Amino acid sequence: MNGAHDLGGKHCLGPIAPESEFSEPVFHHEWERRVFALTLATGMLGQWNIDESRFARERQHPQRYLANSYYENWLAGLEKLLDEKQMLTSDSSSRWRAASPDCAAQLLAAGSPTSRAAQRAPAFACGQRVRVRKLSMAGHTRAPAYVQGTTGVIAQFHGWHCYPDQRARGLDSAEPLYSVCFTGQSLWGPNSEASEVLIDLWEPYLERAENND
Amino acid sequence: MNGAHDLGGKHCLGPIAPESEFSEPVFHHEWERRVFALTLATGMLGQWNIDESRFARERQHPQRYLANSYYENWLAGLEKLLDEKQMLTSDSSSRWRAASPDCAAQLLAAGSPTSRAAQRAPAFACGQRVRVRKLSMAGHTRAPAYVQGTTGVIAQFHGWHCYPDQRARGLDSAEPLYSVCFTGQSLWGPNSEASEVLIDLWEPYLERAENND
Amino acid sequence: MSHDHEHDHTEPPSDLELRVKALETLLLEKGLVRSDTLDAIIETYEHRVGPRNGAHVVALAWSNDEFRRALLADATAVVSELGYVGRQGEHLQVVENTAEQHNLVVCTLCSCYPWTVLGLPPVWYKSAPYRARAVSEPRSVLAEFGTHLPESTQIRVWDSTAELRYLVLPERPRGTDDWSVEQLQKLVTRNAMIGVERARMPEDLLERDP
Amino acid sequence: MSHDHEHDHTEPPSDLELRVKALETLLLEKGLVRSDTLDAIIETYEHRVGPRNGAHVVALAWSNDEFRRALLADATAVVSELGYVGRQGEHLQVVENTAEQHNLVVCTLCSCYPWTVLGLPPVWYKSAPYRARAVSEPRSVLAEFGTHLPESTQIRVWDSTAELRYLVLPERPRGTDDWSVEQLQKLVTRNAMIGVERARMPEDLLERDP
Repeated sequence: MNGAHDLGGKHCLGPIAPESEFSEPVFHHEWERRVFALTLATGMLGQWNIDESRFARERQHPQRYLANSYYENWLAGLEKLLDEKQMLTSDSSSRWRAASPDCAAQLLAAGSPTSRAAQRAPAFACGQRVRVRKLSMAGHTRAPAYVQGTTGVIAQFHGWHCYPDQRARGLDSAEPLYSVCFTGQSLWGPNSEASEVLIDLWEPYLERAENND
Repeated sequence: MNGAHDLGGKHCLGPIAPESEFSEPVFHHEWERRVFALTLATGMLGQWNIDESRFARERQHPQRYLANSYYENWLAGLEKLLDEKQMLTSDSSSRWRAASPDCAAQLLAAGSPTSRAAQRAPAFACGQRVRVRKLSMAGHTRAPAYVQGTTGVIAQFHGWHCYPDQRARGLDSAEPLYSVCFTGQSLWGPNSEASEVLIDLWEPYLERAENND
Repeated sequence: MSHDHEHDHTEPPSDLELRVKALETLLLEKGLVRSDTLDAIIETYEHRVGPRNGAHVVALAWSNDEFRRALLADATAVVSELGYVGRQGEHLQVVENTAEQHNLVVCTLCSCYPWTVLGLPPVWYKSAPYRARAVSEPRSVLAEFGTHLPESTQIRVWDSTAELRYLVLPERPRGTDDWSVEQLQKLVTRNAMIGVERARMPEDLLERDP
Repeated sequence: MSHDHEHDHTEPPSDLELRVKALETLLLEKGLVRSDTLDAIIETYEHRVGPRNGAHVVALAWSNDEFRRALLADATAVVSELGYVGRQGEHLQVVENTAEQHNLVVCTLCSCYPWTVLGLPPVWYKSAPYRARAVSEPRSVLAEFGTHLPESTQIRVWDSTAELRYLVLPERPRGTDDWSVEQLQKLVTRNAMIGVERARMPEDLLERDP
């Protein structure tokens, strides 16, 4: 989707103003701790995957998304998922069982690897030129707008990984994943400060490009 | 520039909720009348062109731009121009003379045509396929993000017109202008509600595309 | 100076009102603008220039096929002969609706609009949702205006990114064959000339006209 | 449950605090989460998982060329052998800074970050300005962190759009040839492993370390 979350290359957002690494706390407010823990703990119920989480956070009015702090966007996403999955209605909540601390520790340590078995040979080889398709549809995608329509070179092949565009809809699906290298000039013009930008992109985002592109 | 003003195809902005044509006033608040008139009247001093005006309105934090009503963005742009052109400092204001009502009426009736003499033959002919270049630079441009990187067909040639990317920097410059026709599918995928989108684009935005693109 | 009364008289002016007032005062003091000129500008766009101009153009095109063809070929010349000239109408193009093809106008980057024939744009035309959605989901946008086109009608969207301004020539309503230009004008709404609605039907006049 | 004291005790809780509290209460009542589990999750990420893990990996790579080569070839395997495993570190890649090439990591679409080796990301990493500018103007971004690279140094930006997580292996500071892994770790800041700063110099330790 074309949302406010797709920030790469956007202008007029102001300075970064970092806090010092040596004094910045992990959480700045008690409510941030709670939102963080509630998000992870409810996620352990297995009713949504990380792409559904991201999509729930993205699907906000751009003004809202930009005004929210990071954990406010997490909160908005969590509330939306709980609502859409009808997990707070009285008759449905008995279906799920909260994770114990031990179980949670195991789940956190295990993580959720997204690599999957190969289903066929990848379409692109390292060194090949590819163009990122324009993908202006309403669903979740992980192809940032700033590379759509631009040509780059396949730098690495990472095997098959869960495909976010489908997984955000709750579907199980995997596609070949590549790191694609773009010259800064192709993205930002001749005075680009970046020499190269490398982005992980799934095969359906890409199409073969001519060598002179 | 990649700003919040570049709204084509953006999601999650909500319903349109139009007021009835038969009851909507031209202005909703007295301050809107004043901002409108002040913008036009100061513009008559000849210190900026329309592209500089647009660029001044665009160059705001995206959150601010989206939160502002239309005339609030005009106000922000006007304040910025007056400041940047140093027109409110006491020693400089005697340089300019306010337009009289008669003079203003003449200026409004004359408008500011942007057509210019041809400098050479246009690079593209009607029916030719062109791709919109990716133009992610910080300056003003009138190539919307949603067509950048997409291929369309030259539908009309409008002769030479003032070129906004240069004119927003106060430079006098003209380029060939075309209406380019994009299929809805090339912009929004197979289920596009738009059959075709036609956009006016200047020659430097375009590059020749292959027929199979 | 006229004045709106959207809020209670006892309510203090908002920060925004104060900010505008301060700017106006400063510009007047510096001699950069004149009060009578400001009033004249407001008068022009609040009361003189408006969609009546465009409705006149459309009614003429419906009534006279030669005019219609000339209008479609060079709207700038034809419309200026009618005296509808000026700012934000320097370069005009008229696009014609048919049963097969419906046209819709938007400006995604700001809110360009043909002032000379339609006056100043309504709030919704300038709103982020319209600017975002007119190009990507025009059928849904039209539905929000109560306009439901057959699936077979193609939708062509014009995004006014340059200084060309677009005016939609709506389809002439049925049952108006013997109508005069003056009568036809009443059927031509502003929204129909932007392309979010069809022209009014003769029966609409009875219902809606004051 | 620990508690921050950013505001005066007499100040009422904000709408946001009330909203979070209400949600937590509801989720506890429904049995969808457990209070002890919430506390354990917070404890893990506030006190156990953090950039010390990454600093250990970097110091090992500086000290042992074989480890370094293995790390660059398959960071996921090598780092998991050290026990730094889990969520947001399932697929790890280490990218090496040299005099010729500097690496910088960002996630423009959300704020993906290698939790297993760096803990939770700082506010600035999650901020709109960093996410917007790291890819398009990395040199200016680095300057805001006080990092000024020679013009001849190429900047390579990694945008973490998938589930691969990137850790920058900074250049080993001069004058540390005989340093132990424990000593070297002190030079490895979180910011250096994101790529917005260089590793600390030996002389920085004297100035800044408490």
